[in-house]
Amino acid sequence: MIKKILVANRGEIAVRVMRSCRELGIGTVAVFSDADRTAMHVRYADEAYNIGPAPSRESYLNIDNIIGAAKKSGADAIHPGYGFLSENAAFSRRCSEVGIKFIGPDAYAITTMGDKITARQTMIRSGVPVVPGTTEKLTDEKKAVEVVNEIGFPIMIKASGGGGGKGMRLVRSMEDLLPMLRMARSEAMNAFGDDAVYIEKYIESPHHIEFQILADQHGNVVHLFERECSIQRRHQKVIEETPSPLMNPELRNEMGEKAVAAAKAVNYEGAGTIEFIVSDNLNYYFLEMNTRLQVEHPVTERVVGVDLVKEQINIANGLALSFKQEDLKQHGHAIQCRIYAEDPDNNFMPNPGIIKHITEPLGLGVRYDGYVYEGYEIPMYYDPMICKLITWGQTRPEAIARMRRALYEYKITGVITSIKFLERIMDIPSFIAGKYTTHFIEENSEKLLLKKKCGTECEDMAFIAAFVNYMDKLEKIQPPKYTDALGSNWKDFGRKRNVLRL
Amino acid sequence: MIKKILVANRGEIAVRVMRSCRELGIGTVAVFSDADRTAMHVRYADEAYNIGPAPSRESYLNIDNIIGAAKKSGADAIHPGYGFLSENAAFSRRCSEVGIKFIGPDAYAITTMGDKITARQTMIRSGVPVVPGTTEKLTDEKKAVEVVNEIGFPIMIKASGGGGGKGMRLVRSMEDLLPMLRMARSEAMNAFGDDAVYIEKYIESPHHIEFQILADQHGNVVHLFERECSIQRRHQKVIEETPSPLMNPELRNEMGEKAVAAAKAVNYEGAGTIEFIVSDNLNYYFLEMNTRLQVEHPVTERVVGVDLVKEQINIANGLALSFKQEDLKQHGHAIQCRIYAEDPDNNFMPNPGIIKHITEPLGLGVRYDGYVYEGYEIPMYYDPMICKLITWGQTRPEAIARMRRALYEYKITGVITSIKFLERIMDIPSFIAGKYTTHFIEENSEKLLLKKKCGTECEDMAFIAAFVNYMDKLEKIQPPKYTDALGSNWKDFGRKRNVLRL
Amino acid sequence: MSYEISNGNRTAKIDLLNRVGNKALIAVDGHKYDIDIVEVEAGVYSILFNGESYNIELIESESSKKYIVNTFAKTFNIEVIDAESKYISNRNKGAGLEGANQIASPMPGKVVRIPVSVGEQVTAGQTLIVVEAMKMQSEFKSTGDKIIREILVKEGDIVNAHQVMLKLE
Amino acid sequence: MSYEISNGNRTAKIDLLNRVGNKALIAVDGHKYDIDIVEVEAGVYSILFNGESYNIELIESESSKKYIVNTFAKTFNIEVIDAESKYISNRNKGAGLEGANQIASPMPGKVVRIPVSVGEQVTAGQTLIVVEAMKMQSEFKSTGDKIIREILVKEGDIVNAHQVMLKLE
Repeated sequence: MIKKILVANRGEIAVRVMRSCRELGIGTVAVFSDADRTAMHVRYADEAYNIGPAPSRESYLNIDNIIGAAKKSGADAIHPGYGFLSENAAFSRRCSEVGIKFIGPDAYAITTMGDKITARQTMIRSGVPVVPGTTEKLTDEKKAVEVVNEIGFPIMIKASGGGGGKGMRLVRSMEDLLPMLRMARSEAMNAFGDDAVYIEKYIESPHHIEFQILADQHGNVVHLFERECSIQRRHQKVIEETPSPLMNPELRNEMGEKAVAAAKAVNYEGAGTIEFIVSDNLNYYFLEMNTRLQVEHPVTERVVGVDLVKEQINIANGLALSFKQEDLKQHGHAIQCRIYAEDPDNNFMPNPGIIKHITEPLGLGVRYDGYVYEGYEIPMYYDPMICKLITWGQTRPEAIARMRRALYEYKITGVITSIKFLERIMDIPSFIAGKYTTHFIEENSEKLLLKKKCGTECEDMAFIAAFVNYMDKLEKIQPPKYTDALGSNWKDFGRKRNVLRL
Repeated sequence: MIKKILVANRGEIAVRVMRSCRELGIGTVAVFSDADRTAMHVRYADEAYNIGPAPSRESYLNIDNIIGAAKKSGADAIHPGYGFLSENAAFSRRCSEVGIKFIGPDAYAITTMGDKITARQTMIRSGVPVVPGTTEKLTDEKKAVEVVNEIGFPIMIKASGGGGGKGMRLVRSMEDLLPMLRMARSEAMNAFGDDAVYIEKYIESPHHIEFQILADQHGNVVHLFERECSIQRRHQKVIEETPSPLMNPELRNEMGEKAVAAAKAVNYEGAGTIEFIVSDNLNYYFLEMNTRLQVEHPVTERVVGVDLVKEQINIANGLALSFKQEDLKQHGHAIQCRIYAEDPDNNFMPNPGIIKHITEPLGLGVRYDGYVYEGYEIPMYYDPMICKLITWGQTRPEAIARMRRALYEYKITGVITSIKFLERIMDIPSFIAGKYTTHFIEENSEKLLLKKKCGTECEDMAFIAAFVNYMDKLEKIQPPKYTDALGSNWKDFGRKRNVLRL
Repeated sequence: MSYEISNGNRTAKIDLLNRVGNKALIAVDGHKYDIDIVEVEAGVYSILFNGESYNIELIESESSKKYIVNTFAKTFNIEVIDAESKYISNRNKGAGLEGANQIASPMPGKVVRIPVSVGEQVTAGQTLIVVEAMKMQSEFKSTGDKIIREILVKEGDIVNAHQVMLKLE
Repeated sequence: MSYEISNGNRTAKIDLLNRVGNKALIAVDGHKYDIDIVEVEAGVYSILFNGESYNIELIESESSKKYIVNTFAKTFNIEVIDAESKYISNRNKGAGLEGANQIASPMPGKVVRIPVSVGEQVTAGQTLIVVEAMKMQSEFKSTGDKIIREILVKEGDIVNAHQVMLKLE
């Protein structure tokens, strides 16, 4: 059985994984770059090892250094979290070669699902519907025209080698097809070192709905229902929820079965996600499989009542799943907001910096998965996500009301965050009605920039606070006394009870 | 419908009530004593009014001042929280007289259940089992001897007018009866201004199990299952959980039905709790009814999925309960620890003071209901409870493991707390086995004082940290420069990015 | 003690008329506020006015006179204006806008590209410098037809928030 | 720089041998520790030693030399001993125990009862003063047969933590 796990990640996901390890009585090993000595995952872990300089490719993406730390610490397993090396087949293989259990699927599953065209072919063979389009890498422009003639416009050109919007082009007419195709291929080559692209029918009002699956080493595969992830900005998910407002029980069963089939097609092991694109009239198509834990996994955990990281570890230990499909039920509704250190009013420019003050939202039905603390400096080298904020309610309206409440009481200063942007989403009628597609943010961009009103009195209070603070600072310019200076190493707690005697 | 609620309380319960108000879109009014200007409930509320000096009887127990604040703010309802005026019949009546909705039962229910002997008589009439003993106030010593001859030793003498251990005596033999009776009556007179006592059979290995009920204004009453509250110290609950490890489905149904009958007997309205004493062989007896929300309500909220404060407000609004008994189910297991500002290694001496640093436990399955923040001074005038910490798990072992994890990551300095004492409880075999009675803490007192081992290396690290801090302080004794002095109003965030220019 | 205070859109006259403990009487553009104000945490103020409870968070920005102020509803950039600020402000008016002729990064980051050189003539909208932070690249463009006067950083440099990277004329 | 440091049960010699940035070489009773130490929050230290990650929280107690130190497993009362401390300690040894002849409240509270008066002869176990905090009353008793020398507070007074309330002899 696994006794010590190295978490090959940082930030909130590293802390989240370590929490489950601790609950299982498993030792935890953190790795950190030079920029992360003071990061919470280093403080939280039982052990911690430096794995290199700040840039990711020299530390969190450096397989040799991570394996080195694992050996040094005697860890018998590695949890990759998400991002970084979590979908890196070479890393999974390397772990296996050195006798350290990689908590996730083997290199075969990662590779198969990592290449979009191979994944599409595999899904077609397994009876999972895919978006109409090419099933092979497009190199021939004539072939492209043929495919488009068959499936009709609009179509989407996508890079075979990766995602994130790179190498993607929406084409609505024949005259744009070839120029767009060439641009997409050149962009794909720059981004992924591979100019292979493929063409898919473009779904006009798409919903992004994904299914969580768990697969053990004994061939048991279950799904843990869907997550609705259509609220996206630049192909990055912003808000996720479960159940999906679009879903019905029949469709859920059917898509769940297809998700299980997709996982079985690659002899999957561990936790994974099958992403589907769903049209307004409830046609669904396989989009891709993420062969790792997802950022949005907590909404599933809350509604289904399963700790997905514990399940990953149990599976890695060779245990059979402790539940069957029919044992799993959805209870209530959960919503997750991702909070980023970015400025929504300034084109979402990232905003690293020092956390001066933080008040976490707490209480009934609120889960806060974060990693920053007062005085912590968010480094500029990594992802700007500060935390995941999850609320649960008996009903969707209750979960929304609770999210509004949680966002209200979440205070963080020092860095600019997306909190107020998320608050505005909670007030948009189509979100409240649960009628939205992946175009939601685009379609509501004006409303999402409208700020709440702060009347003259509210504005005056802001003036007054700044003014009073300024006056107090002026008064303190006089050089402080000897004892005060000594005390300045400690926070000023308003009243000094203990006179320092030296 | 209620639009604005005044919360006639302070601390974590005031914040907890306001959270649900905010989710319902209801305005919140805080009241505060002179000692509480900086308390979180004042900061959290939409409005806040001072109601008098620090001592409770001049502020939080001052009915006139509270009603005055309610009128000034235009609040149309008052939530009393727990403690303070929550079980004060005069307050409930006064609210009703001035046309402000008291969120809780009417004066009749509070009075009937508040007097223990009247409550016993009412329960007997409603077919709810009570502990064998007197059904009338004892003033005649001969009557006492008669009753004891009938029910047999051991017996417990209790004060009719109140609880908290005052006026309580355990008697095991006839020769002690009369002396003990006289002492109990004199103590009851001092504590409650009433020397009425009663005698009950003493249950040797008692379990304290209570049922949460909800009753609307239309005669609908449901129970939300049990809470096990046997882990007590000096008659104060320390740890609560649900389901009770002692319970079985038949007993649960039966006791639930009796709890509903008890509430119906006083035309109850709102949330209430029927406390039972249960013997090892599963005989159960009515102990008392708490006509208010309980500190331990969150374990029920988590396992049953109901926001009890919202239900209280809905009931106060005259709404019918939105669920029936058969709609309610228990999902998983929840445990609550109460964290007190007290020193478990020094006879639990209370320890008010300034919170210097706090790291709340967070993540999956953890609810933290607190009110203190960094820099906040816990006043010496009120209850030492800092927060309620609740964990949930699919199973009881998971909930315990999660509580252990949460207590591990909960760091609070500046005041001494009971965190480490609670950690030790999580390791006691009889707690882990779920086999415990109200004598648990007494029986395990030695183990509960045993500290975890901190070997030489761990001890040396403690030395080193103190030493390094001391050396750093010595270095800073030199009077700081002009600009540093100006900056000292702000926390020192390790690196000063902004040079001050004045 | 009378100051001016501005949030960009509005400049108000502010006077501290009285202050004893938490209680203060402050006039904003002549409107008197009888308030109870406490700094409950470093940089966080609780204000009670007419029963209303306000939480206001301050972050000092470029100088000790400039604040980012969070109210529940809105975030403001507020500046306290004293004699010195007025002098600087007047001088800048005479000399043309100081801010428009320099490029500063609003956040810490790494300079990844400087596609211009000193003395070069640039046009409005032309990219002058690219800074990367948190896996995102931000391009800073010229606001008009100008000449690069000075380049204060080089590719690969780490810059702090508000650090001036380029000067134009 | 060599000091003594004590946690009540054990007194150790402690030396800072080297310190550059986060890295320090410190000897405790001659045992050398090559550590990485950072104050991550005010009063909270993260120490890495041999890969192990320690979180240590300090609270200054009665003086700048005395700390309450929380490790994961245990809480210590630690005192840094310098020449001055040694002098005081030696002087007190000569004069009898200073601590035993005065009563200080460990926590802030309100004096509710003082059942003794100056000059009174008291016996071991006799209640000298009762302090209330957080709805709980704590009785402070005499540790031996003594005489009340001085009473520094009166009933109804609010006392701070560690404030001396009564002196005996």
